[in-house]
Amino acid sequence: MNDENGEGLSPIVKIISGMIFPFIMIFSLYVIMHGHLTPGGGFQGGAIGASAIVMLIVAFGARHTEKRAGEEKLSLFESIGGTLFVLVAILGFIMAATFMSNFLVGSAIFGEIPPFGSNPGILNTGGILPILNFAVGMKVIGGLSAVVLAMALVSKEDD
Amino acid sequence: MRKIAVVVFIIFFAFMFLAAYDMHDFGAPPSKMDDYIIQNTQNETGANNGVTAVVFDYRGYDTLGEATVLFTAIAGVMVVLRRRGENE
Amino acid sequence: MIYNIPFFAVIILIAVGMYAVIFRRNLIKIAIGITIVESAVNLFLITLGYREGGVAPIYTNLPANVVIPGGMVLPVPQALTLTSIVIGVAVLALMLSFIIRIYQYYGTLDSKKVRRLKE
Amino acid sequence: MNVDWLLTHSPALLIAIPLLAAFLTPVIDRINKKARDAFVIIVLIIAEIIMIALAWDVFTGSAHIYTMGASSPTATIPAQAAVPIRIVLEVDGMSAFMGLISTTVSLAAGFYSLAFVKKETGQGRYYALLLLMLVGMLGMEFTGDIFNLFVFLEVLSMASAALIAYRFYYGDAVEGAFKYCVVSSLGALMVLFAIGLLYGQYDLLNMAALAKVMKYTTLDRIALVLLIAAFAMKCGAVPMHMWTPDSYTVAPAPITAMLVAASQASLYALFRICFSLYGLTLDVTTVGIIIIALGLLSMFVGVTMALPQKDIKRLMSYHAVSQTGYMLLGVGVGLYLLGKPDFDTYGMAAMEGGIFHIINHALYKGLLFLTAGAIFYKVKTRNLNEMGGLAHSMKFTTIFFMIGALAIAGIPPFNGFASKLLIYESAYHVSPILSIIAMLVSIITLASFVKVFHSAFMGPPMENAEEGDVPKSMIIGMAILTVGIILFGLFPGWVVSNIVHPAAQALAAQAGYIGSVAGGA
Amino acid sequence: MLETTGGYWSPIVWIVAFIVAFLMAYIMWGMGEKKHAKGEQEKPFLSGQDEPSKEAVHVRAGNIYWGFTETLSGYYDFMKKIHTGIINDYVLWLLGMAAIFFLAIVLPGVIM
Repeated sequence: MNDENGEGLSPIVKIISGMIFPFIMIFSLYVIMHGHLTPGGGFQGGAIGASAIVMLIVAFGARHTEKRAGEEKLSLFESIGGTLFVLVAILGFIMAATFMSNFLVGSAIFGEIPPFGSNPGILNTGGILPILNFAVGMKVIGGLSAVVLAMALVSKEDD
Repeated sequence: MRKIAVVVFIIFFAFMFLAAYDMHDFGAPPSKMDDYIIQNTQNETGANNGVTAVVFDYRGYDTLGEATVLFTAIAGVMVVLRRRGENE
Repeated sequence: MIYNIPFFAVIILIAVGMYAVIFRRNLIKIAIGITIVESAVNLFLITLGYREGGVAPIYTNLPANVVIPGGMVLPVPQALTLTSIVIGVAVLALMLSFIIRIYQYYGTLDSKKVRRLKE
Repeated sequence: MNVDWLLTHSPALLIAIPLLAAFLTPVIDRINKKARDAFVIIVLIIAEIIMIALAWDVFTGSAHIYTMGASSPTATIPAQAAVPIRIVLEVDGMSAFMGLISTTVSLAAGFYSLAFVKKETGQGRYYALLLLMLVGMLGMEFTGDIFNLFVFLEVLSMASAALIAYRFYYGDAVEGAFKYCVVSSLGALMVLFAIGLLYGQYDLLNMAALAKVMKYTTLDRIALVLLIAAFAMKCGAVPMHMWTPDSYTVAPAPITAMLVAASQASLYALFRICFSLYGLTLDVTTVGIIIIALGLLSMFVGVTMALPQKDIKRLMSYHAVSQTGYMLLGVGVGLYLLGKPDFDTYGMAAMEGGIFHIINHALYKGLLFLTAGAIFYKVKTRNLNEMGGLAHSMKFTTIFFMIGALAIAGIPPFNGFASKLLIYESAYHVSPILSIIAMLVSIITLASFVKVFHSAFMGPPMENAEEGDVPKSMIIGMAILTVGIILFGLFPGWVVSNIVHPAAQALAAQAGYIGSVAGGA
Repeated sequence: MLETTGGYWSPIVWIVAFIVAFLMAYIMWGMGEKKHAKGEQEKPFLSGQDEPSKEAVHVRAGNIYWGFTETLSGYYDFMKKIHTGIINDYVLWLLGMAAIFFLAIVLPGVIM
């Protein structure tokens, strides 16, 4: 029932969670990328993505997950997300007048301005919002899964 | 000791209930700032979603702070749960 | 005022959380109490922004009969709540990792025994 | 990239540079450890330089306004709107003053840490959290938005809690961190609830705009109480001070020095709330008396609890509580007299004394905690009973400790004397008892530092003590603060008129605070 | 030079005065008796007993101010009772102070 490490759940759980893992990740990406159009955004999508990784930790065991993606790697992922956020914010100085200004509105990338009032939603809008959503999504996926992994590994340290 | 605790608890929450009693009517908030945001979110930020516009544009600096809190807490968890004996 | 029932619910929820923090001695229960207070404050922020019969402030596929801006709920409290939820998660994660370490070094979760630092 | 551009954007840059550095530090740590150390120190020095430039500009000119994400930094209110929509940073004299403290103490702590944590693991995150503490303090001090204040309060609390638990293998470090985490997160939740009350009434989050429409209704009073309680707890006022000795004792020494500056950021928030957000609308007599009472209690209980302590850092932590009392007393007297005819004479002097004491305390208490850390570094114990004769081997540390101890006890010519003199004289006009208690506390302070000096540095040398003083980087860290103490002690008149007076003026003149963001008051 | 409400404070003048006082003390010390014997006369006289070693007479930190804490033992016992070190009590103190502030600040507004 257990694998060579003596941890993880039964093979049925492992296979099914492995199968649905990519779908959860795609859903997470969808929520992140449509943050400026529909309910959701970087945090919500990131939490979904992190829960997918947490599912793997539960199904396969912490040690197994650590070999594939250690907590250091996950938190590096988070650092990169945070750096991206601050860099985009700092670009506001150079491209426009102030820190954190939405300098992409009106430009070619994400710069379209939607018609006022109800509309079906255009992906290419929002200025820096989609980029920041993406950065925050990266951060949350990396961060939350790193926390859960660290806690799971520490509780295994004793035995 | 427990009696003092109960008395303090009751006084504190009596005033908190007073706060709830004094609040504006539920469902009819004052909305000077928010009306401006609802009306201008599309042409100023280009986003359809008003909440995301507030989160990342109007109050984007708060979100930066919030992402920082998350980063801080995660760095904190890693520091507290780190293994020792690598450098020494 | 009868219309303020959601606000009263918030205060009751805060009282429940505070009760756990003050009268319970298990450290994990204290953490749970703080999380309850956190949720109560989030609920408070959300109820502040509700407008009667309002829809979410999102223009994607918005129904045609919605009055702008009077027919939408306020967006700022939702953003504040989002911020405060993430902060709550961060606090909880940090607090739980402290509790893990305390249990390792003290062998107990009783707050009356976790007091090497006093006086 | 000229000087004007730098000055205009410096409030945002001061947040952005340490923040970016904090995100990058764990990445650089994976590549090279030496590069990481150099990177952190360079970032801290850059922050210090920008801060001095900004502070100089604010003290000689007017407050800096920075609107996040607007078309121009000074465009606080959009064309069609009547109120500020975006987050506004407002750096007036008081903010710049506090920013100077934060960056200076961080710089000293950064240098000191280089040697102090050399043998530990997880240094990459240690430095990242240290930078985040700086970000949290600066964010709290610069912001003009009340919700933003909460966010950075949480950044500061979380970073501090994590760093207190840095040496978790002592066990009690985690206990101190947990206690700090619980009380500070509950305090922050009280702040958040108060923000909700204010927002629900006025639909505003900008402090200046809120101050303009403040009516001091029952809800405003409740919000005021929650804010005062939370921030007074965070700055360690008796009887909500119990977390202070617990967490200060177990934190690594440079972090303790930072924590002193951090609790002063909370003190700043308390003053900002009372003076700028509520101002004259609040009942200045009642609130003034409450703050004075908190100050007196803190002074007296703090110093009497310090006297019998056996743990050197715990003793100093209680002194930190007691010195916070002086600041509360000074500024409390100012608040008590606000709007009364006496304000221009005694009230202003009291506020200058209280505010001058903030920077003095940050310098000498930071220095004392650093010397305590140096002692711990050498003898590996904090227990005063097991020390002795350290003056034989640690010459620099002894001199630094003496300067710090004389300054905290208010011995002329060091800086502690100047600020205490201002407080004594002006508090005397409100009630002579205030001054008498303040002087008594000063005497007991001297007594307890004589005890520390006697038991740690005097006497025969310890058998198991290592030879020589602490490493150079630790001495540099202590020297930075010592130079500050001596300069501030020798030129108090210049400091008060050029640095402290603008800060006190910024707090007292609420109309100026409102006017620079939300138009005429 | 620091102007205060009651006068002024100038550290430079203070230091000059200090140096002058120090010089005067030094001069007076220099005028003292110069021909005392080294060694034997420097030792303290303890009723003919030998002087104990420095280690034996070094007063440890816990014993300094013993009299002070003993005299105020009532106060210190009360303080020790308050500083329990239990986290629940810390939160209760916070809540209690908030309750007192409520009574002091909010209650007058409600009554009036």
